[in-house]
Amino acid sequence: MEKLAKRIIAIVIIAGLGVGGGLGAWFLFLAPGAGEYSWSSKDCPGAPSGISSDQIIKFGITGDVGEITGDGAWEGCYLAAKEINEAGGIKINDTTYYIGVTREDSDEANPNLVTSRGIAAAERLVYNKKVQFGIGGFRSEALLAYQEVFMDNEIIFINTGAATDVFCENVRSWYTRYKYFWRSMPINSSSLGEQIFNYLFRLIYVLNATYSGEIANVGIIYEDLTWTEDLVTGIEYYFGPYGPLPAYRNMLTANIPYDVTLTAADMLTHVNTLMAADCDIVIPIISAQGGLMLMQHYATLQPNFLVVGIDVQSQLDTFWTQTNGDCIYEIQMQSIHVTNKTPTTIPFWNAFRAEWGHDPLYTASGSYDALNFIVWAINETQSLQAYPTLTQKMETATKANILANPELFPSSVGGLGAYWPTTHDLVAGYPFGFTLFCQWQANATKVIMPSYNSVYIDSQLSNIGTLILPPWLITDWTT
Amino acid sequence: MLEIKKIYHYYGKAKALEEISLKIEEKALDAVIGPNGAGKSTLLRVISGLEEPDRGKIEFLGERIDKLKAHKITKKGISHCPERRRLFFDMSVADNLKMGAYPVKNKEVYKAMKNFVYELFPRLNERRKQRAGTLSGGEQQMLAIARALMSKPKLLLLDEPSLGLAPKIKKRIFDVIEKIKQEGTTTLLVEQDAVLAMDIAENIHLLEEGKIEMRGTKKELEKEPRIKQVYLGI
Amino acid sequence: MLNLKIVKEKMNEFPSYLKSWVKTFTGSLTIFCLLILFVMPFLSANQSFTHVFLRQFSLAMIFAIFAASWDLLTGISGQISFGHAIFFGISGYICAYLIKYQSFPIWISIIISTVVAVFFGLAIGFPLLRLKGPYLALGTLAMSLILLKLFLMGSLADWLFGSEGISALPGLAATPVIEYFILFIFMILTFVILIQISKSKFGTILKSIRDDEVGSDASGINTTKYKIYAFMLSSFFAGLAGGFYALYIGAVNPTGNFGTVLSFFAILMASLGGLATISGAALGAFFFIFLEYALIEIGVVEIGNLAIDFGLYKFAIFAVILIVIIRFAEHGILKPLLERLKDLWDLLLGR
Amino acid sequence: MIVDIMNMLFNGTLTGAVYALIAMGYSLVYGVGGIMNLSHGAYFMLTGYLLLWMLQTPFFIGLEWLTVVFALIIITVIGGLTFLLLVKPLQDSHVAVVIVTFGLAFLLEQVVLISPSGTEVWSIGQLRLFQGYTMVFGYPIVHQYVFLIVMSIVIVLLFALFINKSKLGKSIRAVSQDREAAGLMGINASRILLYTVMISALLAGLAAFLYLPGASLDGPSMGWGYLLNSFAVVILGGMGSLIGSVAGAFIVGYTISFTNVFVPYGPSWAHLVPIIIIIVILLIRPQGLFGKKELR
Repeated sequence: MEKLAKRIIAIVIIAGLGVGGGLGAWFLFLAPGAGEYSWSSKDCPGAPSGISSDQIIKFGITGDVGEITGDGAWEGCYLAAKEINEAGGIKINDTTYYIGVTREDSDEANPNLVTSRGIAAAERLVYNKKVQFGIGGFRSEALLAYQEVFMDNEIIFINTGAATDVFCENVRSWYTRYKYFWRSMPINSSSLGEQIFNYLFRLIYVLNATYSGEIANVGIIYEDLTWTEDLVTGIEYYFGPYGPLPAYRNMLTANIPYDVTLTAADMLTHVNTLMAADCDIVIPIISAQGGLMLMQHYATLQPNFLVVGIDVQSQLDTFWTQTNGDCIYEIQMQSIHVTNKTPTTIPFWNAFRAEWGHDPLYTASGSYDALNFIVWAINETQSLQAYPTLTQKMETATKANILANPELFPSSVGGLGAYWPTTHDLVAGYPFGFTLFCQWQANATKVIMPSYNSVYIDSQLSNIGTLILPPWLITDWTT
Repeated sequence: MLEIKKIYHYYGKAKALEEISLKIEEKALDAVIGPNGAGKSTLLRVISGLEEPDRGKIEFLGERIDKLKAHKITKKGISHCPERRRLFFDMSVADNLKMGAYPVKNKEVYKAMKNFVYELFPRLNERRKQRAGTLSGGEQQMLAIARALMSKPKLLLLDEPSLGLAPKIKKRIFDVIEKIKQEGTTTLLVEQDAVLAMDIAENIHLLEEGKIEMRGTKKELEKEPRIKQVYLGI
Repeated sequence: MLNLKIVKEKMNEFPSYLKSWVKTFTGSLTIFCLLILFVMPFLSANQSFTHVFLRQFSLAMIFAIFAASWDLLTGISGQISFGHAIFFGISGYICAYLIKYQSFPIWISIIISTVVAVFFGLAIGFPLLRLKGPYLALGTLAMSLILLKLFLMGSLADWLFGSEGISALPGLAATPVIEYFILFIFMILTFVILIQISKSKFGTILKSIRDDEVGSDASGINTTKYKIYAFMLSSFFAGLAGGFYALYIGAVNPTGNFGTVLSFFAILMASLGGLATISGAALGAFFFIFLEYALIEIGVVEIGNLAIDFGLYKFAIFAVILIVIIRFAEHGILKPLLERLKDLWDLLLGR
Repeated sequence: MIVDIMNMLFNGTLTGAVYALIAMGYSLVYGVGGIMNLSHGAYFMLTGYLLLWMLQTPFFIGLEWLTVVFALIIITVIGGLTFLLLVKPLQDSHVAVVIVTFGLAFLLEQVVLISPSGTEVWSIGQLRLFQGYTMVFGYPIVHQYVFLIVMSIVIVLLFALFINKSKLGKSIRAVSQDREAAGLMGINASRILLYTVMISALLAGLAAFLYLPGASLDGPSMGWGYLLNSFAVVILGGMGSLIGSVAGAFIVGYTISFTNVFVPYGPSWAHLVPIIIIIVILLIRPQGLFGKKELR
């Protein structure tokens, strides 16, 4: 009897497992629409409820969920979609469409990068959620892998995070495959180098005029990674002994490439090396924790140099609290700040703050511009066809065309949004995509530094401050 | 005092002890003799809790101890001086003794025991500060016994105290064991050197292939022809 | 050395061996699982199924090969490696380099890169195998970190392609289904070979080295030689997996192919399944990949006012599951799982 | 030149002082229990974040020093729980201990990562005891770091005293030399191991408290780097040897700072140095400088 009961239980369990497995498999793969993402109005911020999935123009955002860069890309897209939907959506051939945004976690900001996660994220967007456009990307090596998924499926993808030149070089060298790839935010590495040099050249000129030639030596400290390589080569050339400007006798006296895993003790060594090398200006090219360490030691040691360069972490508005104010006097480069770079910059800034409660990161403004750029092309062409219609339309957003008829093109927030038709890269240099140099000043304020009429026309920007030199530096330079 | 009832122990599938029963009276000196690999050390390890018996019962002062961990058993008053001495070689002689007295909380008792031990082994007193690893073999054995005594045990388990020692030193060690017995400490001695063991022990147990084959006093066992032949070499 | 007669005999014996194996519980269960895997691609033509779900299964198969190769080295022969990504990464890089810059066909590149991985196994195994236990683990970990840091360095980018690595590689096959079957075949081959090796005399020698190295040495086994064989064999399959992974991703880069996290993937998958079982590696790999997939799929779950984002917390959940499994099933889930299933099956048959 | 030498010496001492504290506990645990505790680096990281979280809590405004006490207590308890819940039941299997402690370190990293301040780098400079610097031979010596070095030496000495003189210390040594014999003396080896793991977590926590206010919280994954360098230190000095880990820490520290200062392109190679040390020492002298042969 007992045996029979046990047997029945066994049959029930095995049957249960079998039926459960079968049902699970059926639901996962075979049921109508299984695995398909059903788009609804909850994916379209600001759109009226009850719209059908066909009415949605689907945007997929790749990025690292929970990390500042990935969240930035998402927040920018979300805001752009919300604004467009609230304004009534897009009319294509008398049908109203709304913008749907969705995101997948590519885990690319993880120091222990697992490339397959980025691939999986892109595949889920493309095959599962059937997105029509892609926006995002941050880590070059991850994006290099998963951009192929979008290219395979002929989906327009706009990169808003990775600065490496190689992406847009692909478009030039293999147009048939990579014509769907664009970059809307970080200015590419080469142009960044150019802008740093331009700014520094003017800054040194002006400072030398005030302090009678005190500024002679330059040092650079940078992460020994591929993205810094081109920048460093440029700086080494311009400030090296065979540079084009020996008249200003700027010398590169310290050149410190470091391993990104450095500790504060290592950074202390480097700061002391920079001091020993008698640097007057130090150019950091840093994306990770090195910037915080540099500024901590800078505040403690009060060395006789000014920090001017790229420090990605210090672009965050929270950097002041993160460093306990140690970042004071740092001049660093950033793409966007609350200033009228273009007429839409300040409204965007305010809308973003209202929506998310913090300042936008560069990936946010880039993805905002990217989405608006695509929507503009859709509106203009009344089509959703990626190639040739949309691509060719977007390729008309060139420098010359925009300067001739600015009103015909979408208004970007990070500078006039012009693109090189051959590389699909952002055109850099005033008034197009250009970088701002900001200084952290007392009481957690970050102001834009004057560029001395070289990089951008100061008088047209609001929020321009004056350069404040650290007191110890003034003492040193005047005596 | 100690009562072992039908203990079985296996290493994996290999049998080490089979149905061992043993009774040790208070203030007695018992010896277990037998050839190499007969299970003598395993028996002591089972008593002191280093191995848990697979079956059977061990009672000490009327209390079951076979499920207890080694450190608990030590605190109950059984001190095991293990095979190959197992000293703390990096520590000084004095520190080794201090570790031996780990369960002793009373400072007076500790001092008394220290004096007692130093009296027993004057050599150790001379080498108090020396590292245990640098002592000679005989001195190390003395230290091992001394360390086992430090916790003022009710029952002392001695495993092969004569192993690897010169005959002269062996003799000295056994003199001490006798002295300890006279002081009133119950002792269970495991020894390969049957001649020496039978000289001092009251009851002798012969352990072969995990079983107790014979037991009795020296006089009784001396009559057995097998003992004579194999263990005493007469 | 190769006795053809014996081989022939073995070949003749094989069908009957297979027959009796299939009749055993594990045999029939294995065949059942393989059948499910085989029919999987035909279940649905849905894009989200073939391009997302099947691809995850392909990934699990690559990792199964990788984890099994680790299990051979650590589980069977007891040589703990924490740097298995060395072989995985070097093979991936060689494969990518040959395809991208030397225009080699895919299959020739995979063969060459696997051979190179074996040479790496030899070159690294030879000096490191003098070490034992945790020291060997640290040695291999250090080796993999050295390679990782060298490949990352911007100043060496001209030779080692820098932090961005090599990208835009062709896929392993034209469609995910073909890719799935290629990997399926290779996974079965790998597991058949590795399980046979672990059961053979060679495997027994490796196990004896694992259990008692001094004893094996004393009984006349040249332990160093066998340990190096194990290293080379293991690096062969790790290299194979590395080559496939490079083509699966379509790109290689230092962190993604040499990262310590990959070595730990192999360790986790193999020990989740069960050390020294080989087939546990497959179970672990599928469990691991499927769990991640499921957590992302579940996404945000709202319980009352509380919204739990499983996608966001997936790694924390992962860590907890890992800790719990290792804590309560030290020897992996394969064996207890099989036992439970067998008990159930026996009950059903009334045994 | 003299400035360069000062730079190398001071920073080497600084790095050495930090690693001495971290590696000492790590080495002790390995020596006493044969336990490879991969979550040791995570203790260091977590202490930093505990301090940060408490400093961000309004309750602790004006009570900054209390945060240190709480953080150290919490980390010691976490160390104890690690042993009791995870390590002790698995002690017989090296691989299982390694994986389970790896899992714990990974979990702690993830917990920090999903916390509100987990994705950014942070300074906890509020906890700096000393401000400013003094010029010595044209080299600025930062007071906070002098404090760290002095405290580290004091802690190392106190710790040596504790291990050599106190009863608990002696029983720790006894267990590390012969676990079974220690059991026969009535020493509860697994309780001693518990204390050892707690002490090691406390030492990692102390290192974090002394060092991080003058450095920074580099993100939740920062623990791995410190763990790796402690490996180098411990292997160099010999597993389980306390003098070894202190000496190893300073050797690694000076090697890193020498590479940083005097080798061209050194800064990008500096952190390869400890790893190369691991390999070289393992191949030449696996037992380390101060290790014993039988430890292998």
